[in-house]
Amino acid sequence: MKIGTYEIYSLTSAILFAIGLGGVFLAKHFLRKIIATIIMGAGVFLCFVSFAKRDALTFADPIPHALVITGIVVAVTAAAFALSLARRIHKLTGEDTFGNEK
Amino acid sequence: MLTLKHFLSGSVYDNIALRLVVASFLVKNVFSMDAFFIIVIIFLLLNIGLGLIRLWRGPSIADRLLTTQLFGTAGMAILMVMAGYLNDLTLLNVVITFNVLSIILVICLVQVWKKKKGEAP
Amino acid sequence: MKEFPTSALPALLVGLPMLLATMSLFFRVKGRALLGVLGSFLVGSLAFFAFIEVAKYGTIIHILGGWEPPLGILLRIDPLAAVFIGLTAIIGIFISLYSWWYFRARIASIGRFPLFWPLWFFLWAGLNGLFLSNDLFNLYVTIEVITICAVALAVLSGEAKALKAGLRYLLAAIIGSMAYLFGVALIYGSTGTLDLNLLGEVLKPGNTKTFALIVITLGLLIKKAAFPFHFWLPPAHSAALAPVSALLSALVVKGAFYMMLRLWTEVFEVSLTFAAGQLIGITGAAAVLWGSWQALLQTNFKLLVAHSSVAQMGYLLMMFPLLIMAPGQDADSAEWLAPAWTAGIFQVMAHAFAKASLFLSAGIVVMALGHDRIESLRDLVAWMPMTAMAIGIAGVSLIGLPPSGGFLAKWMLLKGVFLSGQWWWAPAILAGSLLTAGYVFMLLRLAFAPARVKDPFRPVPKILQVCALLLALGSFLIVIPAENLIQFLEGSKSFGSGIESIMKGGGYGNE
Amino acid sequence: MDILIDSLLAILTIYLAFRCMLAPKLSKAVFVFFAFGLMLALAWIRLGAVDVAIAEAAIASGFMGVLMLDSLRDFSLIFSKNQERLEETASKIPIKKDSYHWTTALALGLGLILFLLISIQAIWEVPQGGGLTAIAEANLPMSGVEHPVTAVLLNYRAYDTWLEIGVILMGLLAIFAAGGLKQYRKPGLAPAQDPLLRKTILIFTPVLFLFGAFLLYFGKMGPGGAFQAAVLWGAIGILLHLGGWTVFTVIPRRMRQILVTIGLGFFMILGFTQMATGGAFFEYPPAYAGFLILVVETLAAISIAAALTAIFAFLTK
Amino acid sequence: MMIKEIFIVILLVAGCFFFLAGTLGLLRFPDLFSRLHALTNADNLGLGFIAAGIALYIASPWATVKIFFIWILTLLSSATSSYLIARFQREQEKSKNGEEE
Repeated sequence: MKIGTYEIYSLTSAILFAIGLGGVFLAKHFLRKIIATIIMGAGVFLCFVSFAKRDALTFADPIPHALVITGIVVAVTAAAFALSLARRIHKLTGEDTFGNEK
Repeated sequence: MLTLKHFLSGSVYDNIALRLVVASFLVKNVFSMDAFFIIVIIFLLLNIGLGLIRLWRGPSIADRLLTTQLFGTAGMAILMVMAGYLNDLTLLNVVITFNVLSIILVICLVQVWKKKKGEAP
Repeated sequence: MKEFPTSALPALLVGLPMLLATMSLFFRVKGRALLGVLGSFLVGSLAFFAFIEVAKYGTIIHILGGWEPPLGILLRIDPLAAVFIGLTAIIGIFISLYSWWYFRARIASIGRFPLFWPLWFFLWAGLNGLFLSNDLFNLYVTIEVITICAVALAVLSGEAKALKAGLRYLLAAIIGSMAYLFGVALIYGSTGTLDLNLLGEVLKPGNTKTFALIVITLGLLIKKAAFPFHFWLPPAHSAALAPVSALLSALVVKGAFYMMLRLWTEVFEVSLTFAAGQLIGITGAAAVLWGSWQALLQTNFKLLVAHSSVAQMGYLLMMFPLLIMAPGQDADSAEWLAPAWTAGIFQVMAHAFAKASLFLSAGIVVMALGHDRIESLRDLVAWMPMTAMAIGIAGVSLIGLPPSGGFLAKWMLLKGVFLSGQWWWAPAILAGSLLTAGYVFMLLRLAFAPARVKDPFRPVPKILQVCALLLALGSFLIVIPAENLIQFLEGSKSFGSGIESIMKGGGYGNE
Repeated sequence: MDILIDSLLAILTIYLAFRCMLAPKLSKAVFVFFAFGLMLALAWIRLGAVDVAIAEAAIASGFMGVLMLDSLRDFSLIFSKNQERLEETASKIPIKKDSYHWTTALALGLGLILFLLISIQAIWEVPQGGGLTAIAEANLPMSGVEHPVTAVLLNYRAYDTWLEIGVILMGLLAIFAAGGLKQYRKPGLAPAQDPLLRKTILIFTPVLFLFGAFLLYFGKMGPGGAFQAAVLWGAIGILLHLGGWTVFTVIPRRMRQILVTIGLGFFMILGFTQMATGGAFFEYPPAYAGFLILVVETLAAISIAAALTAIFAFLTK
Repeated sequence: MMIKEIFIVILLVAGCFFFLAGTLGLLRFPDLFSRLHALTNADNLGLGFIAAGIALYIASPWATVKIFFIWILTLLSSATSSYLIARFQREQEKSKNGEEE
């Protein structure tokens, strides 16, 4: 079993995804849930790019890089929207968690 | 003890020349620039790890922000060393990106967090 | 892909709504509404035209940028996609018309509804993009477009309740799309392509593929509010404005279902086991029972309808176990595949029409009464006979009484269930219908009951009621061209195809 | 030896993500998140993804950082119920700790660990797919640019990029929808009193602009491009807003609309024009491909920058 | 070649030393202002040394210009930011809202 850059980062990506997933479900505060989604996204993107590193010929596979840039933009937009919703809720009701409704 | 005799006989030169040869052998074959760069990078990463303690302790928001400034600077240093290590000049663009944006968090803190009581949000 | 005719239609189907949405930003409130209604007819006629072209030539493709897959992206409109696009267009036109009058009636109270039009057209572009897409990553981008627009529309009322529901919806959707993207990453890593057609050929069974299938399916199940993940749907759909609820319930959740159908039948065929199908079926059955039961307990009209959505989406999931052959069965000779597919497609259409109609009717009720408590529906027949009729007709279709589209769907599902020998789904289907009948008749009983205290009904524009009624009728009218529609759908590669279980013949791993 | 850096970086990244989720105080979580962003940028470099690293650096320490810091401030205030008025600075009030009954936590934790193990096994066994490097490289001369990532973003998969530019516009509209448009017209932050602060902002504005323009142009042959430039240009708007120059609210409405939509609109119109002349959507005539891509990138960067500024300007109200 | 490498090594080691000094200062000093002082000075010096070393190693005029630019910019931004942070902290302490949480 060879351990190289690809192996390390692909394992990291799985762990980050799991941490983010756990965070979204377990964290209560809105802001932390949103951060958790970003961490989840980071895991996914790391997974993509580590494959690009593995399959590199003369240069690393550009497709995952491009996909990840697109993905980061989309994820950040979604996160910004979620932040705005959370802040608006906080402003209107003073709540910063979903409470016991879930 | 060195005396004139030694100098005249030339043995000391031999000795120094030998030392130089040994040193250059070591530099060429045992010491490599890449390994040195890696050590520097790891050192700086550990530096960041040490800084985390302050991030954790706080106590004020300004302390935490200061620590992130340290991270930014150390990150830039790491990126520069990596640019040397990987021989990739485009990494300098990443450094500049960090660089020009490092101030924005501070200004944000100063401007947003200073809103006083009673001021409309 | 060379053998299919190329046309600009697929690109226009995404581009036109996008253009209209961008253009509408430059208009003020009234101009936007006008542009919206006209634009909906424009997009609708384009969709109709695409439908005809597909009927004539079969699958039509568009190679974006002239770059063939796997490097580039390909848009493909096959009969299945055409049906979904057509459905979106019909319901979109009615909802646009409804919204025009709805917002005109409410414009004085709150001033941020102008955002409805651009967001709705962006949503339309996203939906069309999803139905046309033939690329795993592009599907991710389109579902994100749909998610952001859908949540934005859901929080349009700006009330705290809607915002909270919207945030929960958004977070659930982000989890779903991230899980989906994780699967996409693994698939790209193991095959080096994202194109669905190519993937169907090169994807080898193995642990990676199974895991990718699991995360993708889980992500999509979260997005389409399948049973254990349905928590976000009822609050989000019930707290939104009426036309938005209709859009979310009728079209948005169908997007994830369409994706799942596509991916299961075209990409993951060789990774699926019989048990996987059964598991999906169980979640579907649970959704049917739980959703219907919850709907029966609700005291608010919109919440009732939203819970009913959970249940009706469950029926769609019950189609999946039928598609997967049990060990020893042969997909080529399985006669229950056609009924199962018919059931799925007609359930989508019937539910879209009926649910849109119900939510629009709920909007009318809210507009007339100021609230949507069910006991206030008393004497609805006398006050708003058309709305009462719309609720009745849509409800009948939801129950599945003949000759509605819902009946056709459920009948075909039952037929498929018995033909395949998986009789254990039948009780769930029937119980779901009974429970649905329970809440629909509860509504109708109240509508016909004489009012104890006369609640002041405010007058509601007739055209709103007409829209709701026409949509309700739509859920019946789809039965008329059923034969032709099935014939048309058979031109699609995936329609009527089954998935052979990998248990058969020692599995594909040896190949 | 490389493996030492990689494993240290990976451990730090995971540790930071973990601490971020478990930090008892929200402010810790946010700052740990910033550090996480830095580590991630370093990880991108290690993986050879310089474009992604620039994007991550720009986002983590630029856009997202500012939004997070701003939101952190918001969440540590208390607003009276149903009133958009600030009651008091609630820095003394502890933020509720996330606590769960131990059975729930155990079950969820075990589930997560199981999921993690399965996913690690799946990732470990991902067969060599080969990727698309060879095809991307072979078609590079026809794409109009020399940098493969830019070629993918703006040519091979231009459709995705177009939708992505649209997503940012939709995000802006969505944030308007969430907040209510009326708020937009309120005055912004107080103008900066400190002369040094004003000077700094004014010095950094041209620097950001020039470096953004450089990245935009450099995207043709190396890491950089529209999105990275857009975040830098967006940072100009954010900085100016922080200093009290509410640029985005001052410029006329029509201008705002044009700024925000021009990237999406031009890209789309270009595509339609190509279709009208018999090409495919987003197909560039080969002779002008390089030039057209540069124009599209510039306009997209302007739009994205304007949208990011608007998002920030709107959120800090 | 060798002389150059020795110089690079010396410069980088010096840079690392200053970074360590800065971090230790950040950890050990009692209040924000002294931490600010220690960190900003030491880090800038450290970055300067490392930048010089790398510029020497890369030895391309364009890169040298860039690195110099980076360093100047860092000096500028860290000077400003330390001033801003210090002033912010003083104001916070004045208005007794300083202690967070």
